[in-house]
Amino acid sequence: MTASQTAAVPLLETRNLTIKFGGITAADDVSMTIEAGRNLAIIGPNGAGKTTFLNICTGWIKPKSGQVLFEGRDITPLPPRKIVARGVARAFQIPQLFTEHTALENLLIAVSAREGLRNPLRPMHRIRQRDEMMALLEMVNCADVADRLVVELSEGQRKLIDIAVALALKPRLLLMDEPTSGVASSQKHEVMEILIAALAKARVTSVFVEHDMGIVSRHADEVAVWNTGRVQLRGTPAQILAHPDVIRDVIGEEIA
Amino acid sequence: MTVRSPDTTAPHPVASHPPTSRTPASGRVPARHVLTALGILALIAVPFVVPQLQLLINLALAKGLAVLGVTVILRAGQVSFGHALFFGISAYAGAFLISAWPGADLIVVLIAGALGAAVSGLLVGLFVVRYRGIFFGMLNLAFSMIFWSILEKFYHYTGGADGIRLTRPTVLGHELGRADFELILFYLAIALMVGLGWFTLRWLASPAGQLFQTLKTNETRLEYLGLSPRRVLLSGYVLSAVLCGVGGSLMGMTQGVVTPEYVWWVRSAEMVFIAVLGGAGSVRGAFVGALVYEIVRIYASAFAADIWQLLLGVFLLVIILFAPGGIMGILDGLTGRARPAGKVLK
Amino acid sequence: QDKPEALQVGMTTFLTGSASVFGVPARDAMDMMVAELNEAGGINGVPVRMTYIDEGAGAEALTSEFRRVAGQAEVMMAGISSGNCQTLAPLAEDLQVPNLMWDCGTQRIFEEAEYDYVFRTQANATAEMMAAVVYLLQTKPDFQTIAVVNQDYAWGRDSWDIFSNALRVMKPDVEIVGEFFPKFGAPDFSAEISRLQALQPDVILSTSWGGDLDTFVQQAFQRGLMNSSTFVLPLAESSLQRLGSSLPAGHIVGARGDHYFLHPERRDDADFQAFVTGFQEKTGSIPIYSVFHAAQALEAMKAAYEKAIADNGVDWPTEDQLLAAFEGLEFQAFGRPITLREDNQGVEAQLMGTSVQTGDYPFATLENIVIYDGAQLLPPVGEVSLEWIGGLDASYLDGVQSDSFEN
Amino acid sequence: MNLTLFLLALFDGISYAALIFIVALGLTLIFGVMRILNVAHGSLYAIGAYATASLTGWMLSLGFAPVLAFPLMLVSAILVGVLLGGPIEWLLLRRIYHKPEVLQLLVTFAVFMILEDVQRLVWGTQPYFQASALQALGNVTVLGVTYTVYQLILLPVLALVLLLGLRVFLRHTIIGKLILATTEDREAAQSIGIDADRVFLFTFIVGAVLAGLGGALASPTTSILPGMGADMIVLSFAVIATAGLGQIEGAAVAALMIGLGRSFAVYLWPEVAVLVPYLIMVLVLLVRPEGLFGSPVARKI
Amino acid sequence: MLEFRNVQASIGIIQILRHLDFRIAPSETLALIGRNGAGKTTFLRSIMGFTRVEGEIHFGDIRLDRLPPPKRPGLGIGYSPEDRRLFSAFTVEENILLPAQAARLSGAETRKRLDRVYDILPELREMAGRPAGNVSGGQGKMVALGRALMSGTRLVMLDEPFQGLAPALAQRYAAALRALRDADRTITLIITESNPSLLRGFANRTLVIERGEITEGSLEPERAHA
Ligand SMILES: Nc1ncnc2c1ncn2[C@@H]1O[C@H](COP(=O)(O)OP(=O)(O)OP(=O)(O)O)[C@@H](O)[C@H]1O
Ligand SMILES: Nc1ncnc2c1ncn2[C@@H]1O[C@H](COP(=O)(O)OP(=O)(O)OP(=O)(O)O)[C@@H](O)[C@H]1O
Ligand SMILES: [Mg+2]
Ligand SMILES: [Mg+2]
Repeated sequence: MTASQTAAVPLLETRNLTIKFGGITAADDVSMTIEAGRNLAIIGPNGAGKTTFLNICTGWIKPKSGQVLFEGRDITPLPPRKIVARGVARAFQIPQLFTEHTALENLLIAVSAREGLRNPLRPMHRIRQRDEMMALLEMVNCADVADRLVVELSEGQRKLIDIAVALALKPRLLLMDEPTSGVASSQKHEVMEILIAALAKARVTSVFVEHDMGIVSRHADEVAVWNTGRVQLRGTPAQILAHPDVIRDVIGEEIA
Repeated sequence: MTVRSPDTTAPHPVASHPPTSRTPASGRVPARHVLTALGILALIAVPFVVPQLQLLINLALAKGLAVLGVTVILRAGQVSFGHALFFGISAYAGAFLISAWPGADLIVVLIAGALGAAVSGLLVGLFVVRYRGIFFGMLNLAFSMIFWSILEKFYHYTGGADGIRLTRPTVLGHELGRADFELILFYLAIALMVGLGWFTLRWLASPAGQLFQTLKTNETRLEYLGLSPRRVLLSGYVLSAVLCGVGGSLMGMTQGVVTPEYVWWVRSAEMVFIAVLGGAGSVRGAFVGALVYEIVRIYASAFAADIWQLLLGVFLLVIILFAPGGIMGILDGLTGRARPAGKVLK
Repeated sequence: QDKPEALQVGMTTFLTGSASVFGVPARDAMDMMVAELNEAGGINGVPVRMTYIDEGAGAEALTSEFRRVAGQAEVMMAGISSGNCQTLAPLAEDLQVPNLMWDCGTQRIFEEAEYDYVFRTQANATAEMMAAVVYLLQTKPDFQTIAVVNQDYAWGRDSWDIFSNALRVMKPDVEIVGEFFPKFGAPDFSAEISRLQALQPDVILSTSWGGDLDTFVQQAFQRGLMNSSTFVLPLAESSLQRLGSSLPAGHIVGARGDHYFLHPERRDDADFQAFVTGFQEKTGSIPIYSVFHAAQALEAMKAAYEKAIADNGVDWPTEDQLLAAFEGLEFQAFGRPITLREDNQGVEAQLMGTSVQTGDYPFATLENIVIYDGAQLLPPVGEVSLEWIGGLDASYLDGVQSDSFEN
Repeated sequence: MNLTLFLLALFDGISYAALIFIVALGLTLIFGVMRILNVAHGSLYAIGAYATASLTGWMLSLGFAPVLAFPLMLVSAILVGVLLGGPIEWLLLRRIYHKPEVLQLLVTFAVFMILEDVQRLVWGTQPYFQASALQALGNVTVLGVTYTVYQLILLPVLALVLLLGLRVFLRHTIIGKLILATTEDREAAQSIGIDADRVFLFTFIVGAVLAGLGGALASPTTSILPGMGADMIVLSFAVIATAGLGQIEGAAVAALMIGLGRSFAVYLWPEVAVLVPYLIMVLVLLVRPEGLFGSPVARKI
Repeated sequence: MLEFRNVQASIGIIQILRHLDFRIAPSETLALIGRNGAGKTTFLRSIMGFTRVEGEIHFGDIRLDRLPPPKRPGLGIGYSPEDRRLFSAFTVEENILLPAQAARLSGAETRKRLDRVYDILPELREMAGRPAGNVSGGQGKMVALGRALMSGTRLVMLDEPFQGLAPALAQRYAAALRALRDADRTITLIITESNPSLLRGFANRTLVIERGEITEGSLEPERAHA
């Protein structure tokens, strides 16, 4: 694949996605393109349809109409696992972890799934990637709880590990749903800093939903604003965060 | 829209018994390995030391293999009330083989049984892996009861409730008398226990086995790791069917007869019962549980024939209420390998 | 051989599960009889010690217990369920322990293999069904249609096979209008009864027993089915007392042998009366066929020991001497005498009768009793039942020896 | 099959369905609220039947009229619920709610084993039969076939009353709502002031009363003997799984399907009558994986 | 109002709260801050009775630690858990009403409290009829908050109530809660929050929890860190 082609085809593209739940429109003609190598932040009021957008992009929910293209190919009908196999990973608003495994095991399992390790006689604990996974835990500030069962961890710790699991899949596109909510403010900037740097290094494109405008302004290359299922605005953080509608609906006068 | 499987909705997933063998790679041999080796040696000595227990232990080991199958499924957080199905299918496969080909070899009978279990495990599995929780349990029950009814109904072929006699198979071409044959079966059972038990332990600790065990806690994440939860469940399901099947074949040859009782639901429930008694999810526990269960049951039914069920029930209650880790939990407690208490929650 | 301190006997019987309706009374009777026997000095001075094994505890427990007990016992008695007999008979043969099949009915065992250590001290399914067919054809020769309601397991199926095949050769014009095999332990026969009411068969056969039979008869009675059809109930002797007034007059009742607490030939005998009263006092119920079968097994054992002792002039027989004594053994409990054929199958008379409510008892008793000689009800030694039946015809009916009694 | 036979099969199916529905109702209530598959339900059913037969027999021996058998059914059911159901929940189940579900299930299995032997110790092995309640109501003849009023009319009507009653209770009373809330999340329920322990105790007792009532109502139509509970429990499991978890209306429909399926099989294809419950269950779950009335679970991501 | 006397809590062998010894006066608003896993949630759960504690917890003149958990909301304690814990079988409004029904409040009182909830959280009114199982993450937080306000007449405990809320909304709610506290001086609020900026000018007392131990602190701890 040449450089010009990569530039021509957006990494992820959605065309006219629409979905309604009962009377609520959660996606209303959403057309988005996400270029490779960028960090896109999605902001918007609660219930605007941000999570729904991620759900559709990863095949968890099928849109009523519209299409999702990943690297130019239609992935709309695919189940999440097939989409994941193509290089999309996701961290969740509510962490999705194997609660009866330790933090480290969660990552080892993820990496086994990625590598398709099938030898029934080789213990997971001895796989090559162990150190790599420990490094990931280190990155999200959770190395100290590597050997604790997830069910014993606090909500914030789980969020961070959930992100690490997604990273363990070495995706090309990483979708994160409120990566820092529930993470203590003393930690979140540091974690995001390292995370974004690591993503840049590995050339991972990221889309993250976020309510913390500090994080958005610092780490996003672009911001999209969701409102009642629509993409209301899109632009650079500076433009968007100063927009009066955004200040009114999302950011709030006080902080602005 | 996609639907989440029912089992993962428990608001607070609660850790249960050993999720993984998190044995720290330390230099000295853990007490558990020493005990296991001693236990196996003790079993090997049985025919010479306490020959009257040989049959009992042989049956218990056969059952232990089946319980191991149920244990595997338990590790995925699922309970099957129909695994006796594979126990029975395999035993009947052996019986049909022997009646069609008298004097078939022991190994051939065993392989035929395991194959039968594997194939039926795959077929039934393709269907039941779509379900979780009580649906999974009940569908397994339904399949076993359907098979049970077939065994009872087509009695011209299956011998109905009386079942089919298995004449003694040859062993590597030799026809043996009962005593020799039983001795061979006994050591075969031990060999299978060691071999399959070891394999299962390794499998459970391997990435494939660990993935299988994640079904217990979060299928959404599994899906988002790029895997199909159904396919993952199916792999373990077939393994469990084969384990049950090998147990069934052994049981059939030891008893010399197979009856529909092999697939009756109470037998499936009994397997779950033993699995928990031994220590839910514990590979060694499957065999320890089966041995203890059979011994308790024999002595209860011999010396308190009127109330053996009652005694067994009380025994089970005591274990669950006071030693929820099962017999293995007690043993581990004694050998100081108790889990960090943090893992027993709230 | 020296006399042992005690004669150890192991007996398998249902102590749990639904078949315990047979197993528990049999055990109670056995305890009673053994106590009497021991009081009277046992067998040649050796007291009998019983060990019971629960057939309801499952196949593994049963086989391992059987082996354990067989290791110490001189004689085993197994068992009630045909399935268990199929398992235990070859096991006893291998273990070389004499085993008396005291209650199980399957005809297959001696037809499919030869045994040196296994004997059956009662009849088998073939004899029992043949007696029922013959009695039906003799008392109700003109019926046109029949339906069957049997339990859905081997006994229900096998017995219907024998019955229907025999009917086909002896009365080919009979039409089978309905075959129902509700599941074993079914709690409700309403649908079958409605269907039968719509079908109106002349005769309804049911070889069910225990609670299944009770429920079926009660429900049929309540819904008037017993007024329109004649029931043939070859095992109903064991349910008479419980059915009470629900079994009206005019239906055919059998007893798996000549077992009846008012046995017309035996009821005036002192031993018989003592036994029946003793049993009633002990358990509150009249003795049923499994009780009589237990008595037969005990008598057979006693007779064999005594014969072996007498024949060989010893204090106590060796195992070989005992086995030899069983060959062609004749013994009697509370029915007619029984002999063991050369294939070790017992030849036992069969008693059939018609129900009647006399008012003497709060339940139905029998009238028009016929006792059939056992020998002709069985295929000759070496023949398989169904093939033998296939070769019969209506003339067979006349050849069966029988004695009739009014009640 | 002509119209007459069709109607006959229909009547039989309905009356049978009514009985299994009543038993399954208690099971599904307990399962729905407590997430416990109560294997001992079968024993409670059997004991309800035994108790009714004994009490009725005793009452008749004192010379009372047979219609008094009906109140005695209720008495037996309540005795079963309070004297057995209560202690089972209170002494055993309460201690293991935080443990894995399979342990809870096995506790009830252990209780089942214990109660099976207790029944035999108390009532012996001989079948009991006590049909005076059924005889008291007499027969009706429909299309030339005689039915008992008890089975044709009383049982279906009672089943309907229970169905509607329980539905209204759960959906439209405050206690019902609190029960439903506890069902979903025990701890969250406690955090808003619901006494989950009481709710569970109450539910279990009600479920046990329903089991006992099922047995009491079945007692005049069946012989009561050891092992009757084991058969009933498998059947009711099939009903509630077909229905969808904790679905009361679903249980009614599933019971009807199984009852009708069985009675039509008796007319059309008697060989499969035994298989009917399982076949129906497999077919239903094939088409609707959550059971007839089960609903997909709420979103969680 | 609320007093801790040498309270310790451990789950299994891991000790999570150590030597808690302090009082909260009525009308105080307490902010509890700390890193992830410091023990904030465990602290609130111990007041609700979901974590077993040693030591004494007094609420007014009642020994709270001796009271069975379901009796505690009846004292006027409302709790909004971090992970929402809504009842998905009910609608949003039914979820909010449940605490009142569990406490068997009169119709009028229920109405009054419901109105108060809707005044503070007007967005809930629009969602009232929707199944609680389907609302978005942030909306779920609002419902949990509303539900806590229903029973919380004396003590309201909110575990990260603004987590996942759009800042505009969070500010509004913070203001509304401030107003509530100002209007009703008998009410005590305890809020855990990992984003202390929202609590500025709101909490009149701040506790910092670190490895299960509590120290008085200020609302600017992360400045020191940065
Ligand atoms: N069930 C449990 N078993 C064992 N340890 C637990 C359990 N629950 C919590 N812990 C431990 O207790 C400590 C405190 O947890 P808690 O949830 O109270 O933290 P928190 O301050 O609320 O964190 P967060 O801001 O991430 O929500 C953590 O280290 C956690 O690992
Ligand atoms: N499975 C579903 N069924 C019904 N309604 C749904 C479902 N999923 C989402 N919704 C509704 O669609 C709307 C958008 O939800 P979504 O979760 O996408 O919001 P969000 O922007 O992520 O909000 P938040 O910031 O609070 O997480 C909400 O009103 C929600 O209630
Ligand atoms: Mg969201
Ligand atoms: Mg917390």
